[in-house]
Amino acid sequence: MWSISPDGTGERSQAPLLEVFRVSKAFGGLMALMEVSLCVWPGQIKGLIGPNGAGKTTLFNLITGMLRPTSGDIRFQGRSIVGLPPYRIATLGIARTFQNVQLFPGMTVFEHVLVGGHRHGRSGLLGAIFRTSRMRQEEAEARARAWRILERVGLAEWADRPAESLPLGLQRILEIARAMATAPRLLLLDEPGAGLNPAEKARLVRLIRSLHEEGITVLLVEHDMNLVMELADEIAVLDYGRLIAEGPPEAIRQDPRVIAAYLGEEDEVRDAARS
Amino acid sequence: MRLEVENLEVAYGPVQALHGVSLRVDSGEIVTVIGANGAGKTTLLRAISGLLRPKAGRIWFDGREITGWPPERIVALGLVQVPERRQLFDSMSVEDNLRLGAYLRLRRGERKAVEEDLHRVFEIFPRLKERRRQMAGTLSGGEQQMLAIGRGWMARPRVLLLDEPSLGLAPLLVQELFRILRALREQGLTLLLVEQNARQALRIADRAYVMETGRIVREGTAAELLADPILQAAYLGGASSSIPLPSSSTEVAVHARFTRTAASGDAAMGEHGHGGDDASG
Amino acid sequence: MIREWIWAERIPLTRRWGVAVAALGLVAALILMGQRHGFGVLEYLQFALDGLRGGSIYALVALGFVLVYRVMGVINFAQGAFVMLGPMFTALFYEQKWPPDPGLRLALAALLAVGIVGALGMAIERLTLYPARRASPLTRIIITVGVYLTLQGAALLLWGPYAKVLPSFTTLSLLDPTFRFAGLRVKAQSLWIGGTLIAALLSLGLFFGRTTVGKAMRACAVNRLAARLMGIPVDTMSTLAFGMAAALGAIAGIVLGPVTRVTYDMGLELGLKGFVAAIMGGLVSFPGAVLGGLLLGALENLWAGVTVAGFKDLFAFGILILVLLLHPKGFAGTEAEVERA
Amino acid sequence: MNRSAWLATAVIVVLLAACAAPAPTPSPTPTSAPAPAAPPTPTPAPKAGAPYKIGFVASITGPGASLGVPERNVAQLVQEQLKAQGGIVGPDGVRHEVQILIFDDESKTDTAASVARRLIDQEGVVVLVAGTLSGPSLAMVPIATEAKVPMISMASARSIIEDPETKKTREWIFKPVPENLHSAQMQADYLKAVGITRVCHLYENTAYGKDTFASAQAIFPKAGIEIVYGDAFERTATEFPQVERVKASGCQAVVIGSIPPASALVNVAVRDALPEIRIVHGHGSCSPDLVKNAGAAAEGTVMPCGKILVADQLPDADPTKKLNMDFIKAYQDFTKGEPISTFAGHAYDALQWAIAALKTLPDGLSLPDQRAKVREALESLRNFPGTHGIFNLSPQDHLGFNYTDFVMVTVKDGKFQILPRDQWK
Amino acid sequence: MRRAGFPSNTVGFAIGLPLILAIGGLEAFRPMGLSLPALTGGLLTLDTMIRVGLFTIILVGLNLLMGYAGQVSLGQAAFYGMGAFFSAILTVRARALGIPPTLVEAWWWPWLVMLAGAFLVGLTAYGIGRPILRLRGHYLAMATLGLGIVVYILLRENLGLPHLNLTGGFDGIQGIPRLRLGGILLWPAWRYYFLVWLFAFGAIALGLRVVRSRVGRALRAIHGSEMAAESVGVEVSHYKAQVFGLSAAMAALAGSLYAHFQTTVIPATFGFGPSLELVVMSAVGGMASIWGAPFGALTVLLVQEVLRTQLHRVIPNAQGEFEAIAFGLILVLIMLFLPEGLTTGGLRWLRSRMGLRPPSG
Repeated sequence: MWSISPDGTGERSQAPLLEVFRVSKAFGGLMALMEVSLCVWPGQIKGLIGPNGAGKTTLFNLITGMLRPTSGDIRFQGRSIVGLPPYRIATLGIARTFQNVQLFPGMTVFEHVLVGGHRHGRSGLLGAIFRTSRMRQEEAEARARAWRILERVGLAEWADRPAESLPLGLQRILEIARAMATAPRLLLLDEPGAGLNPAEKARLVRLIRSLHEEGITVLLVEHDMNLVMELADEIAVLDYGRLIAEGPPEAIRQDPRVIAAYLGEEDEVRDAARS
Repeated sequence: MRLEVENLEVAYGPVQALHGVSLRVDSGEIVTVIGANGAGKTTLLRAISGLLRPKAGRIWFDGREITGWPPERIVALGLVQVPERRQLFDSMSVEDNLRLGAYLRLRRGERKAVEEDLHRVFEIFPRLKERRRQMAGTLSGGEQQMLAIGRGWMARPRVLLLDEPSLGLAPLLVQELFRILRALREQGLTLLLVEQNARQALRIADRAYVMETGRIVREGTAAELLADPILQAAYLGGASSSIPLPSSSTEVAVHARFTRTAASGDAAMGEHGHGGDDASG
Repeated sequence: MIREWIWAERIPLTRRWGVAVAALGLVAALILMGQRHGFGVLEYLQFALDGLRGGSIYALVALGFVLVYRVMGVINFAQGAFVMLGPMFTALFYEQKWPPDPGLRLALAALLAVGIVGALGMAIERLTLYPARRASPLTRIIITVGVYLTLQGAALLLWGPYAKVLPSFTTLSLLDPTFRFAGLRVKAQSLWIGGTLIAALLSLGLFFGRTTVGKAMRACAVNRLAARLMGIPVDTMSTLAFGMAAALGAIAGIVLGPVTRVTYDMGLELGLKGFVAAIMGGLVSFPGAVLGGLLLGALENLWAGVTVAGFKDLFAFGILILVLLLHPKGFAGTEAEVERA
Repeated sequence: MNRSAWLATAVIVVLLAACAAPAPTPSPTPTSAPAPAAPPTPTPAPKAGAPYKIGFVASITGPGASLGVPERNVAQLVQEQLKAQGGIVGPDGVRHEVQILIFDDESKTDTAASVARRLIDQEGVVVLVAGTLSGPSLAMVPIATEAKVPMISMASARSIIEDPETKKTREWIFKPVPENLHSAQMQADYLKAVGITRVCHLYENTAYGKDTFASAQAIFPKAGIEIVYGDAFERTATEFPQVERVKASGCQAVVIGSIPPASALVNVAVRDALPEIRIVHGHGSCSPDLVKNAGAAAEGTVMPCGKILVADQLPDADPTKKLNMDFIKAYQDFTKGEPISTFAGHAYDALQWAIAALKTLPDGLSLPDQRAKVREALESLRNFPGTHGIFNLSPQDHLGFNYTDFVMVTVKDGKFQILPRDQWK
Repeated sequence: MRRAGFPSNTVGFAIGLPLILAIGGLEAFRPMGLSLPALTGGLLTLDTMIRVGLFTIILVGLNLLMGYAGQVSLGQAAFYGMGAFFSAILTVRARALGIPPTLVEAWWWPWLVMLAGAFLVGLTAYGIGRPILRLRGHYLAMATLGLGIVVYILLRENLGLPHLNLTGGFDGIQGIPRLRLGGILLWPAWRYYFLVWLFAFGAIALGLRVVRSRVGRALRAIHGSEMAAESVGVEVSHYKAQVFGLSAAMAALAGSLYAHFQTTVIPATFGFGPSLELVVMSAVGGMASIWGAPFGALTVLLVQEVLRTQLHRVIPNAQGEFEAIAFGLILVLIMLFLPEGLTTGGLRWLRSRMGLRPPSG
């Protein structure tokens, strides 16, 4: 069994939800990721940090099937997902948001969440053409589900607005709502706090917390150290496409390699840690 | 020399984005505009640069009214913007990006002066010199931001408008960025800075404006606003500090690390590749 | 956008094999079918050589597409009309009595025609594409289609449906001298065409690579917003680029004139082949477009030589689809630029 | 701006509706037209009957324009001539105005069909002179047939007047245009006379070109001539790799089945590679455009042509000479000096057929009867002189052309010259 | 569903259906000598209205493909032609192909061929669509353009099998039988008109249903961001190929109807020009709207008719040349002033005239 048990995090009773095993990715001659291995355990909020260009988003793209690793394996619930198309991986229960918000222009907030629930439906083109009763029932269920999610994230009053008319903060929330609608086991959030002000960030933190309480596992890329430290129970640090540290937030704060690569001088970090 | 905005109103179709905004920037100042997403900060900068035509209100620069001027005339006066998300010419070399920053000067025939300025930019940003022949799109996030600032600087601006320069930068790079902004001011440049990262911005600014839903709701010196408890709650993220600026003693070390981080260069492809299409949105 | 790119990256290896297999299959088919007719190396070379002439024209037309596409992001269906208008105007002026020296008259006529078509191109851009600069790419394409139809109709009205004749540049008559070497024949006009192509490529390369205006034009293509913020007058640049492309199209038509005959509806066919060449070259690269045009011309002619001529276009468009499926960048498009497509 | 455009359209619509309505009612005014030209009937002045309408459809735009535009010019010319003559006089002495309604089919089949339906259903034309190209003609064939309207096409394909599946003559469709079969027969006679047995055939990849090849395949072997190599080229081609294969095939002559400028370009290419070989064109090349576009390369080439091309060289005894000379003069006067083309001749013949048939109509027939009568009259045209020769129609033959009415023509010093049979060598 | 292009589809049907019925009834009975051309000053004929119906069927498919799924096709006439030739070959040449005459002569045979044609063409398009739709933007446009021309050449060149003479080469196939329903011949034209519009309204209803379904949402999501759509489990390549196939099947169906209407099919009718014309109709009507289909077809055909029949009254002696110029100009003007097409753009204009804010706020 090749799955790694990180030091200092105690015994794990369950199998890991996601295992990334010695994954490398080359773009042409450039190595974006080199032999990266990490695990995400069920019920975790795991942070993934690192300087710009460290390979965080590349790793997300590999996990969700949008890129194919040059070598290595990725397993979700014990099953290899390398080579599966992104939509298959999504139906297995991995949802994500995007660093540059990816909305569907021209569609309303409500419709975004409906599309998010796509995988729960079965009816295809014929169902649509002949309006089968099963299709109508399915549609009603999908709408009800979408409403519940909108109300939960607090976007219900925006339901009929075109998504692109929302402020960026709400757009990020909407992306999460859309991802939630797939009912994922694992949620990958790519810099959800970028461009948000503190009030908006606070709202974001509350939302992620409540998702976590529901049992959704979260893997989080974020530059805002306060946000990561506040949410994550474990942090992995990428630099130069390599995993340079992994562990609980306190350990990461003190890790000299991390400080050198990412955080800055020691006293400042302590300053940040005190908060 | 100063920039003055008077009762500016801007609308996107039927949606009003600015409701009578007034502000001024005096020579040699760093002025920052802070506020939530969608408050109208970017709209304000775009209107000043002539990208958007105001519905009402006036913009004065250097005693001249420039309301409704096309961007090229405004740039020619020395009012230059470094846009949000950098907006580089991704498929062109670093050097060409910088030269195009001086487009109007080159058209005026100031070839020699531009080449000299190019060398000065390379002195300030040695990484850029190393990568002068590389495509701008393949630079790392930090390098791209440096290039964007360098490109804006090549226009020999008198006022530089900066829109969210720290967006998407790792903490270490944010520090480096603000160090450079301060250095620019010391060279006599006037800065109007729009930032999400309010605390950082206020630390280097002289004065500041707070925007909410298209209006200026507060203004004052940076120190006043930093101390304001209401603002602390709304924009500064409580009493906690984010990563503070490095003291001068640590500067050398930081700089060394900045360049090292930036060296991950092309690996950034997956992470930072805002295409030119962003501009059309 | 970057996301577009991530996508296409999924199956690079199979593509490379696909390209290799397709190329090999093509060569094998050409040789096999040529065998049936007992062709030797000389015949193949002659086919290829003749094809290069047509290919040079495709390349010249393709350069115009690339120019407009790079700066404005539009596929310009009106390009074919400019290719037709160039020789039409030239023939019109050449038919005049002045100046009496025919060589001088031809040169003047050609210059004047290129100028007129260039100016017409700029005027058209100002009147049609400029007001629609915020419209979707498809809307803009349809506008260029409308422009094409209008120009073609106007040409028919002004000059009638009959073919016009331009004399060979070398002899100023319908006879064009043929050079022979090593058993191959080359027409003098082919050399004019080839020379024009090289000159056009070089001057475009210099213009975009060395001059400030050229670089600024590229910048408009890469990032319009940033270009405006640098003080580059992007709308003027678009107009200029469109005018340049129109003039380039006119030049292509003029050098082609003596080889074919000039008719009011010659633009569409040349335009379509020009697209294929431009796409083969990746749509954004000038050398790529030239390579695409030459390759298309040579292969197409080889193919027509060994099979039934009716399938010549079948081949050209079959190649187009194959190139797109196997190697959508063409052979010269850079990644960043293809993203814009 | 938009609104005013729509308003203008609306106004036009209303106006047209207003003026369209009274138009069909026959006005009595033409009765007063003086008729000093001694009418054949003893009545002092012919009575005026209802006007006849001829629907005229040509490809004025699109790929067929170089054929369709001269045809359209002829239609306008004939309309003027008819107006000047004050219409036509029926067998019962009643004078009828003739209107020629000219429409463009854009060289498109759909447009042709649509226009034909409009002319038949709405305008109530008695006869259609329709179709420059074979495609649009074929699209109009079923419409004319179903509506029982006689139609005279100006295109050359055999399938227009004869159903290719059943080989039956189409009841309602006629054409005065000689076919490639006729051309091929003439070519075969010529080739045989000069002792050639092995030929290459190059044809343009269009309906016309393919038909020349099919005709040659049908005719040549009977005359002992072998087609050793036949291939098509695109009309828009600038290179002709086929020439290499002509060279390799060792044929003694090249037959070109195409229309200028394409035929001229092939001519040049063949002449260039094989300076000595004999080149024979089809009748599609019978146009000054051949010489204009091929220059010296056209010298010495031969082709079977309609008489109109060399009308001035015809012996005075030829019954078509005067007709052709008159027509050419009228055409050039009308178009201010445009050179005559054989296609103009086809249009002229087609319209003369229609007019001749209309002249047989007694006054007072219903429209369907008029149409049926015109069809019968067309079928019984005998010894009818036209621009291309003498036509003898019958229920089996809706063309009635004898290939010997073609004249063999050669290019000498840039001019077309008759090449009489005794000079074939 | 809340903002599906047209404010109310009920309004569309409530106005459209009776209008179409009234026109058909008028032409069928010609009460008091009135007819459609007489009432419209000669602008509209039944022939035109049948063509509008045929194009509506194609355009609904094309709008689903281009306006909703965001995939441009410049080769749609190829599928139109495939349907037309499939019907033509299997009705006219069926006997020569060895199909028993009893089958061929049965009244339902052409209907069977029509359905089979639509199904097979749809299936083929799905197969072609899988690889081709990986391309996007201008590249996809060019690939479909190439596809259209390749199909056209194959039709023109007898599918490369000259000895079989299946498609009849340049001249195409003549003598396609009229359709009959049991013992009723669907001719004269007004009967066929009702049949065509029955299919056209069927197509519109189908289009509306697809748009408002889970599939339609997925298509629009693909239009917006393929990556995001795939990230929530939308099988992008499958849906794109599926809508491509659907649009092709609809075009093929229209092609079959065309063949039995015109009774002659000629390859040139299905070349590159007609493909472009379809895109123009789609854009003029409004791509992102199912109702744009009939409006686009009607507008373009009507403009052509007006130019053909009326232009010479404004400009004396104006003929084909002027028509071509005017059509080009009108096209440019429509695209300049109503770039979203007549339905979407027109509604927006109406709303702004009435002082209403667009729902997007």
